Amino acid sequence: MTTAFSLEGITKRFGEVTALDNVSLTLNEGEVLGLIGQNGSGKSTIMKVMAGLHRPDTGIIRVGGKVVQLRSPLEAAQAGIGLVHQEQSLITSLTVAENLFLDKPATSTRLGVYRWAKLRDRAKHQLEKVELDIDPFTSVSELSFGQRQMVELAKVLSLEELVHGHLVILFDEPTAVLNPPEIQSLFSQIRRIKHRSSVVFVSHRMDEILDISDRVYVMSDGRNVADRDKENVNVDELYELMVGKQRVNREDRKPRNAQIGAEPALTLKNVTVPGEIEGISLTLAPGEILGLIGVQGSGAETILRTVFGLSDRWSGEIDYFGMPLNVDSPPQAVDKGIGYLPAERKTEGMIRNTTVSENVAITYGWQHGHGAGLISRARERGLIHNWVTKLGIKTPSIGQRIDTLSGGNQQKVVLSKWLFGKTLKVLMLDHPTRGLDPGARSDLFGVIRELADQGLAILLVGDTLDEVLTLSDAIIVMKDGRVSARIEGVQATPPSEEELVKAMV
Amino acid sequence: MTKDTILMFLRRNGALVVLAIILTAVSTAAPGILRWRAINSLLQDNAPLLIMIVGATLPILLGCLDLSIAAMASLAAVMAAMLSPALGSASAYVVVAGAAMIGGLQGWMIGRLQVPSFVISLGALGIFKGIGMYLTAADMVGIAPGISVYETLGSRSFGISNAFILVLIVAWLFTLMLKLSNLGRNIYAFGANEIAVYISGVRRDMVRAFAFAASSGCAALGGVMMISQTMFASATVANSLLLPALVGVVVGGTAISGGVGGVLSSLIGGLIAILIRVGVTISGLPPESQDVAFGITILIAVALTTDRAKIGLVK
Amino acid sequence: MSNLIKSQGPLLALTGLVVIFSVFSESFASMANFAAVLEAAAIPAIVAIGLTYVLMQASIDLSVEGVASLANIILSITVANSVTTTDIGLWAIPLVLCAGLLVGATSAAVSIYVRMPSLIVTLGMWLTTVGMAALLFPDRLPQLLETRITQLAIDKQFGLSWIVYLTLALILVALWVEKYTRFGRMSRAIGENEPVLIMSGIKVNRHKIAAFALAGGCYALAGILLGARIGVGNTQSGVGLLFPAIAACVLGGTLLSGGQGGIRQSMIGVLILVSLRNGLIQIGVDPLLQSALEGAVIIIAVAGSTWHLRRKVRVIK
Amino acid sequence: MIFNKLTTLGLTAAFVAAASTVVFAQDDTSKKLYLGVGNTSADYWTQMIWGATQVMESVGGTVAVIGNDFDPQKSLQNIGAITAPGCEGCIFTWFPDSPAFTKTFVEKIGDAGGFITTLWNRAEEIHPWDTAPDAWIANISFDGVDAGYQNGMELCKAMNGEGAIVVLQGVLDNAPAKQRTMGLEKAIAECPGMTILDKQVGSWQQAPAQDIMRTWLTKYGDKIKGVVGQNDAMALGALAALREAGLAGKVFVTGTDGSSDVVKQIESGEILSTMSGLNEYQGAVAAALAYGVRVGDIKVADLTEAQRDFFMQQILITKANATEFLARKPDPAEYSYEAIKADIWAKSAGQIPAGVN
Repeated sequence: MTTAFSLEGITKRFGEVTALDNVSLTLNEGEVLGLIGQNGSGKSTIMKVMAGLHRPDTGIIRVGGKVVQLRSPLEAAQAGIGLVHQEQSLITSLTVAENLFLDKPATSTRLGVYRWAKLRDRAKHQLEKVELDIDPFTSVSELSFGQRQMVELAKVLSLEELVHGHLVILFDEPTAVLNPPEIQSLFSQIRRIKHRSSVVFVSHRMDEILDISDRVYVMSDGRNVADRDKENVNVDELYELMVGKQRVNREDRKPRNAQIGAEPALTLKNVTVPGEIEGISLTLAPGEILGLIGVQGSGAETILRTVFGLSDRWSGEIDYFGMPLNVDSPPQAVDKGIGYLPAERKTEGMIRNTTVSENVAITYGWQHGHGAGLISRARERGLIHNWVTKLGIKTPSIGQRIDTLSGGNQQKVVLSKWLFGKTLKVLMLDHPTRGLDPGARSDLFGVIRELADQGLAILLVGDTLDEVLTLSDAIIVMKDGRVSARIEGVQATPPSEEELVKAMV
Repeated sequence: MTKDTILMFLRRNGALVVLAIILTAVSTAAPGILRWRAINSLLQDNAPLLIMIVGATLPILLGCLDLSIAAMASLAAVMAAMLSPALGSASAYVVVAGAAMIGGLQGWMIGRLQVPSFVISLGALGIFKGIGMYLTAADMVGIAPGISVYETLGSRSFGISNAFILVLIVAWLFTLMLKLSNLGRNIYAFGANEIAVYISGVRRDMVRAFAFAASSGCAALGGVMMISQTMFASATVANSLLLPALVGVVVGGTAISGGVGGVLSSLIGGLIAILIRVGVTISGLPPESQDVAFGITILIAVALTTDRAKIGLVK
Repeated sequence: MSNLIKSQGPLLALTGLVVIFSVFSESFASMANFAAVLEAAAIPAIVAIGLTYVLMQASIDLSVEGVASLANIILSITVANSVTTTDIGLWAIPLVLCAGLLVGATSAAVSIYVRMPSLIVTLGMWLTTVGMAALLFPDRLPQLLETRITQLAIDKQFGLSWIVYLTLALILVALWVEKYTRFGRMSRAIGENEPVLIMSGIKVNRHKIAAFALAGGCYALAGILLGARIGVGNTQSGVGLLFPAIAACVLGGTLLSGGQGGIRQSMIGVLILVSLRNGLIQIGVDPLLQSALEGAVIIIAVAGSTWHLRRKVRVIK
Repeated sequence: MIFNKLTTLGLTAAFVAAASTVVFAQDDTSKKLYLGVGNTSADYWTQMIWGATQVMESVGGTVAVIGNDFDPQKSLQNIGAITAPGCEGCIFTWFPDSPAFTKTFVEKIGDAGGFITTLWNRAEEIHPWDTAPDAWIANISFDGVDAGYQNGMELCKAMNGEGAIVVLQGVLDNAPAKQRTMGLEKAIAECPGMTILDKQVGSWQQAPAQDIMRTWLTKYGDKIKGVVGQNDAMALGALAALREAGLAGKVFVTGTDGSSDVVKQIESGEILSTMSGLNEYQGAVAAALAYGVRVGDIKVADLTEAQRDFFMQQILITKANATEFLARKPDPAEYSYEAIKADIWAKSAGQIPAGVN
């Protein structure tokens, strides 16, 4: 086996934080390397160094044995290195074709002028590779979520034609927003391109890593702590190296003794949002955790957003503790005691450029104030400290800017906003563990269960089957905007994962 | 103090440092400027501008812009003068309250119609100007003599211009509001991420309505202060104040994109801009080059007062 | 129908205005008046073209009036004129255009490299260029004696001056640039999502400088054409160009938040504003109330044409 | 960080350098006239400034010209800047950009112990003898009513007393705009065959006036027999639109200001008339009054109301005197302080009557 790509002794510092500490990594031709690690362990940084987005402070990068400088993504692309982004990186106002070649040397323009016909042909070819049957001149804004992810992949795969040598394709948590069939389709793509590319694949999900990788590379605190061939992998050992403690899932699965209230807190009758959900009916009682699951676009999130007053047009009836719920906007929902943790943390959850404490206190801070709209930062501070400790939020101080925290800690801050008040009765969680590492995830699970035990009604849209199975008292499976199955007594008699998947797809 | 803490201080308080530098420069050139009477007279003259700067800060903290403030100040001046014979002192209060309501309506409409503040307030600018013109038939309106509010605003207490004292009081109230109230917290957060704040259950239409009510109310107050000096109002009396007001806010270090800055910084920014104007005028430069000097100095001042660490993408 | 409203709101607003004015005024819908509208729209349209690229990139440029006035003065003292002895003939045109490009590029460079918002940089540039125009102004109003320039306004082909034809040509070029060049395509993309473009290795700063430089060139051209029209060099000649131009872009749907709109939309915006001014005179509205009506129409037209975009989860600013 | 540091240092250095190089003559305040003008780039202003400069230079003084761009706020700031460091006995000749601010300006200069003569704008209710009377020496204007009237009558004559006219107004709340409209109305009262078809605001500017004129031509066509441009720029705008329609010289146009462009068109017959004030003379008299009072040659207490608030003479320029007007060259000797002081009110057109401001 020949080495396609290697990092030797890479160190990268951001201010006083050492993100990568003397990391070395080799990638063989035709190999899929699974990269795992907790949030903040340096996975994303290493990917960005490889993709030319960050320049290392020290260390050598070799491509095909030659030392190279990767000063920009463009240079990385010319060296045959492409990154499939974790966050979507498509420009929605441009066409699919333009997006495909956005980060490539300008072969479809001459002196800055587009040659549209040539662009179309080239784009068509790339889209065929990922079996996406759309007009290359469609604007990305018209595409569905899944389609966009495929365009993202095609964008990187178009390096195949561009670069003659061997390719290195980097996937930074590509599955975080995909549903199981889409993941399978992605994996088949990866297997297809293996013959002439090396792949680095980052995921939080151990099962996926084990499924697709030839070798597993574990990061912790900016260092490489393990490098194992797939055959020699000991899952428990990897978890231990990664999270520093034994795998927690077993304990999580321990059935919860739920105290579910008799009167429903929330009742939906025949709720319809045109084009998204149709005729949804469900009930949720205090103390209950109701899990909603479905593939992307199944409408589970829409239910939450409708209850929270975010849907622009909807019909049907929602009762709240026996009274009709007339909610047209989030402030009204919050007044009634409903909270919502959005899936899009960066755009909808956290308030960027502000401190942890302001993020926690934004909604309910006034409840701890002096009255008459005056707030008491002193009183808030004590309470915020409590939550920071309780949820294990890793932050130097509560005056820290939220942007500087890792994703998991940001999510915990956003969650504590809802726990901060005294009047919350219903909490809706939309993909609460998206992008969280196993440690943070199990912390969060504990908190959610505790909240339910205290009598909060919780409506949860889960990221994975495992998560929904672990937490929920009852599960509603969504498919194409309708309820396709409702399973009660999940804690006592858990349904099989196969059963759920069947209802989903 | 270590070098780092000094640099940190400079960055945090860029506006104050620049104010000190410019004050030093101007007073070196013309020592007379440091006399209390001179300072007082500058503050009195510029009180209308300063109060508008204070008010204009709030929409900018949200990331919005209120282009209607100058037209509102003119309209308020006209209305106050027209109402003064009938209402006496009450005319000032009625006008300021009315302006705050209209401003609130503007802010509320931005959310309801979902039309950017730039457009709404540009439209409002035209509407206020037209109404002012129509009411006065493009004529001047004198204010009825002997009305206590206007006389008070035009005079001094403890040797300080009452109008400037009012500016300080309003700025101080807004600063307290921004620091201590839930509304203030919401205003800063709104500027940082409107959607997240909305999903956190904040009444964004009310926050916006308040900010615009404050800016319109302050503008009207500026108009009232202006006529308490001039004793005459016309439909264009304050129209030229829009750009100086925005310049003042920005020189103070408040980011146009929202979420960063404060009322006191804006006030300092306003003073910087005024002192630059003074410096340029007394510098003895020919009149043709004064605008160039003013423009370039303002740019340098902004470059120094902007805390870039807090601003993401610069547009 | 609803689709039509969604995609063509500003166009419908324009049509609505034209219909209303045609009903209430006999003379509005005449060939001569349409020609008058086009003549009045020509120079604002040129300014709006330059501004559109800047706005698409989510920046703003306030230096319009200063640059146009400066261009007008430079032109009037370098061609044959009644005051100075300099006469470089038509070379004055490239000279003036270059001055505009340079001012625009300077604004952009300061904004990018000193990291200051374009709003404030161009505000400073506005003051500075106004001052430079005053500096360059000779003692007396220079009259343009270069007939090849003044003929642009006077010479008529099919009832329209060369200024209108020049503007139409420029619009076509601008439309082509918008659709077929990397600069044009990237401009809107920069407004939508600048970080991604930077990550993709697009030279965003170059496109920004290009947009501001082109905008400066457009304002300079407007200054030249103003000179052709008024026949003198006047330091106040650019006054009144800025707000109508921004309003026109916004009316057409070029949002200040960037990533939206385009040349076609901005041109419709210009036509809406100019027809409105013309129509209000035609139907004899009290001049005192004209600005109020204009203001109301701006709000209503933008609200109406973006009504379908209303979403609860939407940043408005 | 580094950047901030460097620029802070750099700017400090620059300011200190600038501050130390600018030398401020704190000598005889009577020798420096602060002349506040709209701008410096129009015939009227350069002529007025020239007149004031002749007077000051004849006594060995200087003129500091301050351009305010017609912005009263800028005026206020500039006056504040001049008076702030101390200005006992400073002399000013100022154009108050808006009549609403005249009172503030003169009181301010009075407070500072200075003297001021104002040009053009004052509010109807205030006069030099009742507002800061020791500081505000005089207000010198041109009779806008007369300008409007004479141009109107000239138009009436040219149209043989019959026909419709359109009016391009200046910025509506400016006194000259209102006065010129009043004068025109007076002319119409004497010439009832002349009727106003439409009035629009051209804001004193050429390009908007051209657009409005074009619109009028489509609306009224050949009904328009005459155009009143309330200043020369708007008259030129109207003329440009008329040229486009091939109507130049057929429709009569009047202006006001006496700018050389318009006078040349009068010579060629495309414009009917314009009114020119004695602009150099206005500047000279304003400067001489301010200086004279300052040095004690003139006692404010001795002046009558008619000597403190008066119109300067103006001349109507028509084809008959256009060539002569263009050829005139003011003689500096006639504008020395001594020459002006000898008979300050020689060219006064009388006290400003009530009701025109």
